[in-house]
Amino acid sequence: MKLVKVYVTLKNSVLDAQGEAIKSAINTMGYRKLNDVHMGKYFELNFADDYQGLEEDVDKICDDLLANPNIETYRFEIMEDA
Amino acid sequence: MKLVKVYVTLKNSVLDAQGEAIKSAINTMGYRKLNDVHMGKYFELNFADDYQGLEEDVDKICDDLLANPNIETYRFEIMEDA
Amino acid sequence: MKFAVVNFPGSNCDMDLYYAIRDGINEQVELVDYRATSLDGFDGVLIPGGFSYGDYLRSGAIAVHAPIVKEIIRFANDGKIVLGICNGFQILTELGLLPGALVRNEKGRFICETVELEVVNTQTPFTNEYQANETIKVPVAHGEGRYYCDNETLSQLEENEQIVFRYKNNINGSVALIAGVTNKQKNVLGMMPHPERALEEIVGSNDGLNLFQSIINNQVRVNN
Amino acid sequence: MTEPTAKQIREEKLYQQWGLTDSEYELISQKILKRLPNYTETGLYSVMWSEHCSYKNSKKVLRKMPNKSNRVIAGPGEDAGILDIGDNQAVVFKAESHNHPSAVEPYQGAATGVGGIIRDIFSMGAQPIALLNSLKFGPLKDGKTKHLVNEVVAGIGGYGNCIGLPTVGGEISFEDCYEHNPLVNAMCVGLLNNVEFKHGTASGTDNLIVYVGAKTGRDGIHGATFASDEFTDTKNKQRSAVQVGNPFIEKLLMDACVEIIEKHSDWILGIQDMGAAGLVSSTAEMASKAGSGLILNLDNVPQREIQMTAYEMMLSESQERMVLCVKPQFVNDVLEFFKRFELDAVVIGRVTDDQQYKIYQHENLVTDIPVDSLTELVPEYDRLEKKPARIEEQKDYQFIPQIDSLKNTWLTMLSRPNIASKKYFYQTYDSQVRANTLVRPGSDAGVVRIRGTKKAIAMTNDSNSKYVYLNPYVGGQIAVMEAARNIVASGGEPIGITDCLNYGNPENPEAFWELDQSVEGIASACEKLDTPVISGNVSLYNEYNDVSIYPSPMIGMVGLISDIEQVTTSYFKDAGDLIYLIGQTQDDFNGSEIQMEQLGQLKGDLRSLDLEKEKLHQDIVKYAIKQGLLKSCHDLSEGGLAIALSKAALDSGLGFEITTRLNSAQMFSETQSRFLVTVSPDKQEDFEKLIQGEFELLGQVSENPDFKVTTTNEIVVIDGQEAANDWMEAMACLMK
Ligand SMILES: Nc1ncnc2c1ncn2[C@@H]1O[C@H](COP(=O)(O)OP(=O)(O)O)[C@@H](O)[C@H]1O
Ligand SMILES: [Mg+2]
Repeated sequence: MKLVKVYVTLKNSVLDAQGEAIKSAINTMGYRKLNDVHMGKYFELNFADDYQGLEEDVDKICDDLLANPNIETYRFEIMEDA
Repeated sequence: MKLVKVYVTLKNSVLDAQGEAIKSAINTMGYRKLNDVHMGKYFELNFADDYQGLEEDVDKICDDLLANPNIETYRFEIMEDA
Repeated sequence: MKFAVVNFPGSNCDMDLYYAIRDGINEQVELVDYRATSLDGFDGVLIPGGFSYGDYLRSGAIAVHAPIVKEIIRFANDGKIVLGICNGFQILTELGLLPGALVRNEKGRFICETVELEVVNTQTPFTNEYQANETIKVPVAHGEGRYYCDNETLSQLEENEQIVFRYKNNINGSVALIAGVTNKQKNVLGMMPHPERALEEIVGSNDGLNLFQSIINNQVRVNN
Repeated sequence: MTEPTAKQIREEKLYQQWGLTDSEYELISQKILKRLPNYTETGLYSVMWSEHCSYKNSKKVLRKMPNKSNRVIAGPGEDAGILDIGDNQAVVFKAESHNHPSAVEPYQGAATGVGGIIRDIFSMGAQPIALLNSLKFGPLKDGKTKHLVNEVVAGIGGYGNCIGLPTVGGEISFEDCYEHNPLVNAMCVGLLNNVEFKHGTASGTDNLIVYVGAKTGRDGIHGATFASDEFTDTKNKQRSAVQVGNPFIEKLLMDACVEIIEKHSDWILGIQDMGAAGLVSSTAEMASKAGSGLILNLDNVPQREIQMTAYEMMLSESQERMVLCVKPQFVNDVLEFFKRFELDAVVIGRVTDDQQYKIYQHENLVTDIPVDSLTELVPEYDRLEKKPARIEEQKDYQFIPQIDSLKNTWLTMLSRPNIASKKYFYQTYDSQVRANTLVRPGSDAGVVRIRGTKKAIAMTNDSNSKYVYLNPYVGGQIAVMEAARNIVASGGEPIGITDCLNYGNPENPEAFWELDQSVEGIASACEKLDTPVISGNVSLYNEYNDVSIYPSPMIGMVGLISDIEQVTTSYFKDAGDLIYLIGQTQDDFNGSEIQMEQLGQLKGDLRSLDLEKEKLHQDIVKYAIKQGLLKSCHDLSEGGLAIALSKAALDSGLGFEITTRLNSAQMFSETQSRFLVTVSPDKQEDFEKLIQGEFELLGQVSENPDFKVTTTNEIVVIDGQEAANDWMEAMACLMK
C-alpha cells in the first residue's frame, strides 16, 4: 500500500473563521503566547502498491476534489510504503 | 516564532462518513486503485519564541480542545523555527 | 421552578427554550450569559441548540471553555436538573457530563425533519409524563447528530437504563438508534431532537410538552 | 507598490478596465472634479457607477413599478422596504441575487448572498424572521452541475442554519440556459417593532462614523483588473478575491444591531450594512441621503491583511461589517455596547458640513470628491430596445401534447426535475428554528407566525422564466400572480413584493426589451393586486458566450394572515373530502413542462392573462378560507391539474378518485388563475353557493393512496406508491 498524506489549508488572504475562533478559545484557556491559529484539513489516502503515475493523479484529485482552489492550497507527501 | 503542527484523526472504531464519501467520489472520478480514505483535521499554531514548556502545553491544548479523546486521536510536531 | 437558559455566543434556540418554559409550562425562566459564574437560585439548567462559537472546531467543543461551564458541572453534580438539546447535547458530551459523542450524520448532510421517537425509559425526571414505549413526534435539525459510543459504554448505557429516546428510523446513523441519553444519576439529559419546537399542534406537534411537564412533576414528587 | 498616476489613468485609458466609459470619465474629470481623479478616486467612481450600485441602465424601467400603498413605510432606495401590518408592527423584506459569485465559488457565493440579505434587513432595525431562496441551474446531467447544486444548497443551508433563521420557502429549477450562468437569489423577511427608526443616514456635523464587525481584507475586489503585474510582485497572494462568510460573527452582529436599535435608538442616527462596494457604498449613501459630507480615516479601519491600499480598503467586500452614525456624546456607550457582544467597534470618521467625501490614509488626503457625485450624478441610460424575432415568428404556433398513455405521461411528469419534490434539498435547511414556523417548505407558501399576536406572515419566491421567455409581458404578470396564488392559497392577503430581475446584457436591445416588457407586466399585475414593489435587485449581464439566460424575474411576495386559524396548506386532509377545481382549463401548453418534455423546446406565444378573472378567483379563495370552507388549497402551476392533484395527495398519504370534463392532455395544461381545493362534504352547499361561476367538482379524496382518474378519453389507475417513488426520489437519484 502507498499512503498519501494531503494537507489542505486556506490561502493566506482568505478569512479563517475557524482559526480565529480556536485562537480565542485557546486564549481563554489561559495560553496567551499564541500568535495565530490556522485550521485546515488532513487526508490519508491509501492506494494500491502498483499504482503508476500516482503523483500526477493525486495532484488531480487534490485539485478537483480535496481542495477548493478558489480559497485553498494543498500539498501532499507520498509515503513509500505503509 | 514556533510553529506547531497538529493532526487530529478519528479513531478507527468510529465510522468516517466523510472519508467514505470522498472515497466514493474519487472512485466515481475514475481512480479505482484506492483502498481507503480518512479525513482529519490539521492545525498550525504559532507561538512566541520564548515559550517555556511548549510541548506540555500543546499536549493539553490538544487534549482539552483540539481533539475529543472519545472519538479522536492526535499527534503534533514542534518545528523549531518558522 | 426556576430555569436558566444558558446562552453561548452562537446559541440560536435560546429564545425557543425560554418561551417553552414561560408560555409552554408557565414557569419562571431567565437567560444566563456564558460569562456568568453562578447558577444560584435556579432549579434547572437548559442548554439550547444552535451553533455555539460557530461550531467551528467540533460542535460544542469551544463552549466547554466558557466561564459558566464550571458552574454547570457543579450544578449537575449536585443532582439538579440539566437538559441539553441539540447543540446543548453536544456540549454536555464534550464536557463529559454525558457519555459518547455526536459526530457528522452518516450521509454527511444536515437534516431537518419531524421524526418519530420511542420513549425508552419513562422513569426519568424528563419522561415520567410519557407512556412506556410511547411514540412521539419531534423535529430534528442537525448536521452532527450521529450518536457514537464504544461497545462497552453502550452496554453500560443499557444496563443503567440511560437511553431515554430512540429514533424509530435511523435518520443519522446513531449507535443503537440513540436520540437521547441521561447520565447514570438521570438528572442530566441530552437529546438531539427539539422538544421545544413541539409544544403546540399549530407548529406540527405538541409531543414535546410532556418532557417539560415531567420535569415539573418530578420536582413536585421530590419535594413531597 | 506604486499606483498608476492620474495622468496614466487618463492616457492609458485604464478606467476602461474598471468599466467606466470614455464619456463617464470625461464627466468626472471635466464637469465634476475639474481635475483628473487619482487612482483611489477612479476606483470609487467605477464601483459606485456600476450597474450594481447605480442602476444606471435599469432605473428608467424600474420607475414603472408601483411602490405606493397605504402600508408602505419605506420603499425602494433603502436597504429594504417596510410595510405596515398594524399594531405598530411592520414587515421588512428584500431579495438579492448572488449569481456571479456563486458561479465562481458556489458554497461561499451562496452563503454570502444569504448573509448579505440578512444584513439588509437588520440594518433597518428589524429582527429577521425567515429566509427564502430561488435557484436556477443547468440540467443535472454532469458532475459539474451536480457539484454546483450541492455546494450552493450547502452554502445556503450552512449560513442560515448557523445564524439560526428558518428557511421556509423557495424554488429550484433546471433549464439549459443556466448551465454556465446559474441564478442564486435569496430573500429575507424581518419584523420591525420600532417603526419610528430612521435607518441609513449620516447627518449632523461632528457625528461620528463607527465601524462594527469583521475585519477588512482584500475580499471581493473584482474591479481590480488594474492591479495586474505592473505594480504587484505577489500576484497570487493578492488575488484571492473570494468573499468568505462567517455566520457566527453575523449572528452576534445581528443580535447587537437589533438590540441597539430597539433599546438605544437615541444613541444613533443611522446604521447601514457594508454590502457591494463595502465601505464606500455604505458611507457615501449615508452621507448623501443626509446631505452631509464625511471624513474617513482608514488607519482606524480594522484590517485583516497588511499593506492594503486605500483603494482596496474602500472597495473590499469583506463580509459581516456594518457602519453606524453615532452622536458623539454616546460614542463610548456604543463602543462598550458592542464589546459586550465581543465585536470590534471603532470610530473611523465623522460627519462634516461641506458635502465632500474625504479619505485620509497615513495622513495623506487620498480622496476629496463631492459626496453626491458618487450617488446622485451617475448618468442614466436609455437603452435601445428590439423585439426578438422569435416572438413574431412563433406567434401562431400552438403546441398540443400527444398522450398515448395518461398513466405513463403522468409518472414521467412527476419525476421531471422541475416538478419532482425538492425535499432532498430543502430538508438540509433548518425550517423551524425560532419555533414560529407554521408551514414549512413543501406547501404553497412558507408561513411564520408573529408570536404574541394572532397574525402570521406568508411568503413565497416564484419565477417561471419559460413563460417570460415566450412572452415577457404576460410572463411578468404570471410571475406576480403565481406568487399571489401561493399566498392566497395559504390563507394570506398579498401585501407587497420584492424582486430580483435577472437578465442578459442591457446593451443588447433584445435583452433590454425583455426587461422592459416584463417589468411592465409585473407592474400591471402589482397594480391590480395593490401589492407595491418595495425593494429589489437587478442582475444584468447574465450570459455565456453571448447567449443570454431566459429573462428571469424572481418575485418574492409577502402576505399577511390576520388570524392563524386561517393558515391553509396544500395537501389533502381527510378521505371523503370533495375535490374542486376553481377556474377554467384551456389548451395552454406553450411554455409548459409538458412542452419541454415532449417537444424538448419552448415555442409559441402565451394567452393573455385576464387580470379581472385572476383577481376574482383569488378573492373567492380568500373569502372561502375566511369562512372556514376549505380544508386544503393549492395553486395550479407547472404540470397543471395532474401535478397539483398528485402533490396534494402525496404529501398527505391519501389518494383520490376523480372524473373530469378535461381530456387527458388537458390534465397537463398550465392555464392560469386556477386553484385546487378540498371541501368537507357538509360544507358542499355553502361552498358551491359561494363560488358560482367557473368550477368543477372533480371527485373525492380517498383512503386508498391510488389515483383513480377518468378523463373524457381514458380511465386510469395510478399506483400511489409508484407515484410517490417517482416524485420523492427523482432528485436524490439525479444527484447521485
Ligand atoms: N430552494 C428551496 N428552498 C426552500 N424550499 C423550497 C426550495 N425549493 C422548493 N421548495 C419548496 O417546495 C415546495 C414546492 O415548490 P414548487 O415546486 O415551486 O411548487 P409550487 O409550484 O407549488 O410553488 C414549496 O413549498 C417550496 O417552498
Ligand atoms: Mg412555486
